[in-house]
Amino acid sequence: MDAIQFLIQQQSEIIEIVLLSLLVSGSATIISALIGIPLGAWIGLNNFVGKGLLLRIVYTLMALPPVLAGLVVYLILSRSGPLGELEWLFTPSAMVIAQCLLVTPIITGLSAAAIASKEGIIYDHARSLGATRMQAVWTVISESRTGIIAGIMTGFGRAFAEVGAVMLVGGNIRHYTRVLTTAIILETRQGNFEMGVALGVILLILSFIVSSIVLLNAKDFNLGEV
Amino acid sequence: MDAIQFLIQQQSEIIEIVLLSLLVSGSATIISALIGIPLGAWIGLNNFVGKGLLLRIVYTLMALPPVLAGLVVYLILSRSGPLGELEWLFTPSAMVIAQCLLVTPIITGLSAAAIASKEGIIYDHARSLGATRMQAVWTVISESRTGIIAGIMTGFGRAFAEVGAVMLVGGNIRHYTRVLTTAIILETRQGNFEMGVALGVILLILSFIVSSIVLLNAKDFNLGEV
Amino acid sequence: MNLFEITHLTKVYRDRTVLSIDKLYLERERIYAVLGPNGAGKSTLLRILNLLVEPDSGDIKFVDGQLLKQGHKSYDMARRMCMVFQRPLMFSTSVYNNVAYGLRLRKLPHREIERRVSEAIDFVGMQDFINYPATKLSGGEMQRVALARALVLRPEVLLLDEPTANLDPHSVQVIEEIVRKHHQQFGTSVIMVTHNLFQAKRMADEVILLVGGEVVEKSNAEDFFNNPSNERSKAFLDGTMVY
Amino acid sequence: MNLFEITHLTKVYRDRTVLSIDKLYLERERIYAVLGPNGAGKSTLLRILNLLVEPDSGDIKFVDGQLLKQGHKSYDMARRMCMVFQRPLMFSTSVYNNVAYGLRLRKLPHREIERRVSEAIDFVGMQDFINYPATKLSGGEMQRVALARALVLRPEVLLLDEPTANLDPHSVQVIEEIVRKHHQQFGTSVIMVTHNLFQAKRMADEVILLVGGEVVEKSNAEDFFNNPSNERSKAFLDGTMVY
Amino acid sequence: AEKVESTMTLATTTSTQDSGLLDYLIPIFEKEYKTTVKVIAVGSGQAMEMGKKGDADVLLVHSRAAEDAFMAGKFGSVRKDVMYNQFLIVGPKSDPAKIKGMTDVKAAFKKIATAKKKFVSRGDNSGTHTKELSIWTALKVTPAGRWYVESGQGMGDTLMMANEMNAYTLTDEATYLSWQKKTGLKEMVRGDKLLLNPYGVIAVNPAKYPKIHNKAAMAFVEFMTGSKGQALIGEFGKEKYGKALFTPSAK
Ligand SMILES: Nc1ncnc2c1ncn2[C@@H]1O[C@H](COP(=O)(O)OP(=O)(O)OP(=O)(O)O)[C@@H](O)[C@H]1O
Ligand SMILES: Nc1ncnc2c1ncn2[C@@H]1O[C@H](COP(=O)(O)OP(=O)(O)OP(=O)(O)O)[C@@H](O)[C@H]1O
Ligand SMILES: [Mg+2]
Ligand SMILES: [Mg+2]
Repeated sequence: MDAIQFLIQQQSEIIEIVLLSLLVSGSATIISALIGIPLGAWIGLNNFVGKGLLLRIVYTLMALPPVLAGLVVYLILSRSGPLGELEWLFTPSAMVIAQCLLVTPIITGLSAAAIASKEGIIYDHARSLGATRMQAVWTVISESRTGIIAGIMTGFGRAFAEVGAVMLVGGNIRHYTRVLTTAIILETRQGNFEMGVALGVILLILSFIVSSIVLLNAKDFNLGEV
Repeated sequence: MDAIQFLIQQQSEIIEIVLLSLLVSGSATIISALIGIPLGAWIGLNNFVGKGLLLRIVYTLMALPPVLAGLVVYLILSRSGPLGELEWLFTPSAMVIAQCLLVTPIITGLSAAAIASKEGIIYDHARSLGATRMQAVWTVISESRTGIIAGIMTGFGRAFAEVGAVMLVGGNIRHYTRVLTTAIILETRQGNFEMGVALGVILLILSFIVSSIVLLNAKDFNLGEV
Repeated sequence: MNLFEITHLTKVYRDRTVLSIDKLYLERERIYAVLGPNGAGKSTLLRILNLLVEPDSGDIKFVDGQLLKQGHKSYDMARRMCMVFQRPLMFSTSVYNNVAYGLRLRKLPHREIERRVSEAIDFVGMQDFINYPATKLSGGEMQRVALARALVLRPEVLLLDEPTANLDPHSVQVIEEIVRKHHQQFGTSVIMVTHNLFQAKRMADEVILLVGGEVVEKSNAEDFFNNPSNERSKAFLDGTMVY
Repeated sequence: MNLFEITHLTKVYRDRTVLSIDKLYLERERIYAVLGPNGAGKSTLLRILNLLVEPDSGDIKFVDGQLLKQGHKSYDMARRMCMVFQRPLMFSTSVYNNVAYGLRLRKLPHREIERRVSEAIDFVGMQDFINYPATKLSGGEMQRVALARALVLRPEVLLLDEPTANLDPHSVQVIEEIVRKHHQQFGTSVIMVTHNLFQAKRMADEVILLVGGEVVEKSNAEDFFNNPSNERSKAFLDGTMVY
Repeated sequence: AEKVESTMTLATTTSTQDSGLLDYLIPIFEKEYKTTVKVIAVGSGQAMEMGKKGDADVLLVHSRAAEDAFMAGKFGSVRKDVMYNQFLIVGPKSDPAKIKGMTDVKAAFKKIATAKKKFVSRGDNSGTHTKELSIWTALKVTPAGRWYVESGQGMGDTLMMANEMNAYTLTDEATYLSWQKKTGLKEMVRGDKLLLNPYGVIAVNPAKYPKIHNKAAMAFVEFMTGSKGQALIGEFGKEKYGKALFTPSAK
């Protein structure tokens, strides 16, 4: 009950945190999808020397620990690092970059698997009806969308739930880089478990809304019919 | 260089940490697969009232923050919690349980998507050749294995890379519940960034080995041919 | 005892009644040809008989028991039949494993499986492809494997959905011969959907003409082809039927 | 100018040479029937002509240019042909969208698309299914949609792989009529694979018999059916060919 | 107040943030100097590493030896004492090693070690951990065995763990007080002068990184060690806990 009262008092700050969370993880997911889906399609559709290695690397990077991703971005964006000039450390941009490192391999790997498991003949049908290479790839992606959407949701879930990377490169600065997960950590560290759980529930509700919107497009689930 | 020297000195402790990491995340992945694949198959193959809601919940739980999962398990296993009697808190068992909470939704959701996007007719073929319901489901799973394997790898990656849950319920106790990710956090907090990165690289190498073994079974990728 | 006793069967897809059979009795140990225009409900009928699709209403008796009664299905009975699909799907493994599939499910001894699978593969002329990945086969080759996969189980009833549509003329003869032999040797009942009137003539004891989901005519093959009792049957045979 | 000039074409799958054509010239504005036993390489030939499969060697001239030369492919030329597959795949959307697919790729005006799609769907008798999900259609219905999807593009060359295998007798006539009309009206060249010898007789100007990946005979349809010049052709026609 | 940069990055240990001290002080500082402070709360070691890399402008930490090394390495331009609080030994109410009320921390440690009663160590090279190790060293005891648990975690988590395990631990008073309700651990030993926990404020050396916001950093050092800041520190916590959590100590 305390937690709920507190949430109401802190409404405006929580809204700020929620919006930043959605912005950071949403941007990271969109950027990663723009990289990962075409890359995954390419891997899924083609056979080439080194494909096995590339896939293994992608799947390996799915297990990239957020802290490590954060650390790498930190060292690059640090004033003493190669891109220190940009002064991006402890900004939302840095958080987006770090999350992209985590999400891109997930979307790439799952898109590749989704496309590889669909009938290989989709591409041929598209080509034979006059599609350019790009258009045919687009058709394949669209026909594999259930798997790809699942990949996007997994990637978003990963970004939205992780804390190691955003904590390190964002710094959990109040009113500026504090997101839901870093706020949860802060509350837990102070022993306010109820608050931690309450914020966690908010996070899950948001994720529920996002997944409801996204799943509308996953046709293979036949959600229309019962 | 320092980091490498240190790693060599600390060899035996690092081996201990590596083995525990593999044991905990490996067990969690296996348990989650045993729950998630049949559940996912069931969702993917059937149309029923509430399927949309169930799917949305599964996809929502993909975004379960590790800290929250950890917190929930903590409160349950705590001496003051309902299962305090077991005295499982701060043991590897507790870590496995917490990671199962994170991994099961991922494997469930991705298995469901993989199975739903395969031709629905696999199940019918199996049945018409005399498969029992279980055998037919198994055939569908086996034919959708590329997507399911991708799901398992994603789940394993999630478990192997996460730190929030194992830190909370395992306690990062040296020689007992310290795993790679909690060790990385420990080093990072001390400012030993190189050590953090070095441990992260070890983690990635292990993940590479695991993905290499697992990917051998993902036939749709046609890794045999070039 | 009849093979099937179908009563009051209906199936609706998206508000269209695609099957509506008031009463249809089929006898045992015969070869039935199911004819009819595209979309008549032929495949749907076979799927319902194999319990792969649930009808909206109707009961079906099968030999000595009730296959389908008020929505309650007996899968044990369905297991006594075997269906070859119109667009057969190959499991993504070798031809051998595809054909062995059903026998493995039945946990037959290894040796027995090997013997019967080889025999069935020889029957359909696919011996050179025994270790070939089945999904890479040509259209006709897939149809042969699909047939072998069913025949190897020696079911009481064979449900064949246009099983020779993609076969070359010689293979059609060979396959027809095999089906006939099975029918004679094991007393297998056969229900085959075909658009090939010559095939129906060659193979069938009885013909069922389905149009728009309804049984328009069911009669002895000879009668059907020589003296169709029904205007629509005549039109179908002349190829002048406009649907 | 010839339609295709194929030279030294070979295709190897898993150490088996499935296609080996030393020289094959096809003329424009004609209907070719490609006959041959299962696995003869018929579908593979069509795929290669449509640049969907890369041969291991061989060049192909197409009308006024080089379709394939030393591995270099001209996709612009391939876009002047259209293929209907043996096992056509429906995109998981409505029948309308399936048929509109190729026109949309070509960015035709909305009106024009609507007009041509409706026309093509009417042609193949699928007007009642215009908004139906295409993946739910019956086997024959899918084949019609696949044909409409190709015809609507009015390609210079139609590559048809057993386009009527799953159609009922009347529909076969209708579809043959449509293809013939297109051929006459737009001068479309047609290469159709078929196992239906009657169809070949009805439709084809020229017949190509492929056996084991090789061209056994290529001749005028009348000659082929009446006086096959070749032992193997004769055997194929008699249905006694053992492969 | 003089004009300073519009933002400033403060790297500090988690205890100052988690105790609420910064939420109380920073707004006052920000208002006075018209600047925005970005507080990054991390481990002491990490905070100092951030200073070394030029990613923080000013540090508020408690790890004296490391702070001196930092200054010796010319990473900082100014270091000043700010305040101190106490370390305490806390433990379960049952007090299995019978140390309650002792004032000699070494003797208490000795008793715990001899009785092999559970003791949770931070094990993370933090200020608290360093302090604990120095006591063991002074005792010439190498703690090891099942009774000695190295948590490798922050103070709050370590307190929770000690509570779950019925173990003793060494903690700073601020964290202990804010977690008291959660843990039920009892104060066992306090008052030894070995148990002082001094905090220092360090302005990062602008010579290394010209982009450092040095004016604001210097202003912060001034503020914290000046009369106003010191008075505020002396007041903090009285309302909530009945006593101040930190004792101002600027010279
Ligand atoms: N799963 C489904 N959902 C919606 N409609 C369906 C489904 N399956 C079949 N239909 C429709 O039901 C009708 C009957 O289909 P069925 O496959 O039984 O026809 P058929 O007689 O086998 O035709 P064909 O000779 O073309 O194979 C068709 O119009 C088809 O579009
Ligand atoms: N992708 C592939 N991988 C391996 N083998 C293949 C592949 N595609 C075709 N083949 C083989 O090449 C041979 C020729 O195949 P093709 O599909 O061209 O035969 P077809 O003449 O069309 O036969 P059908 O009348 O059965 O359709 C067949 O034996 C087939 O198994
Ligand atoms: Mg059918
Ligand atoms: Mg073919």
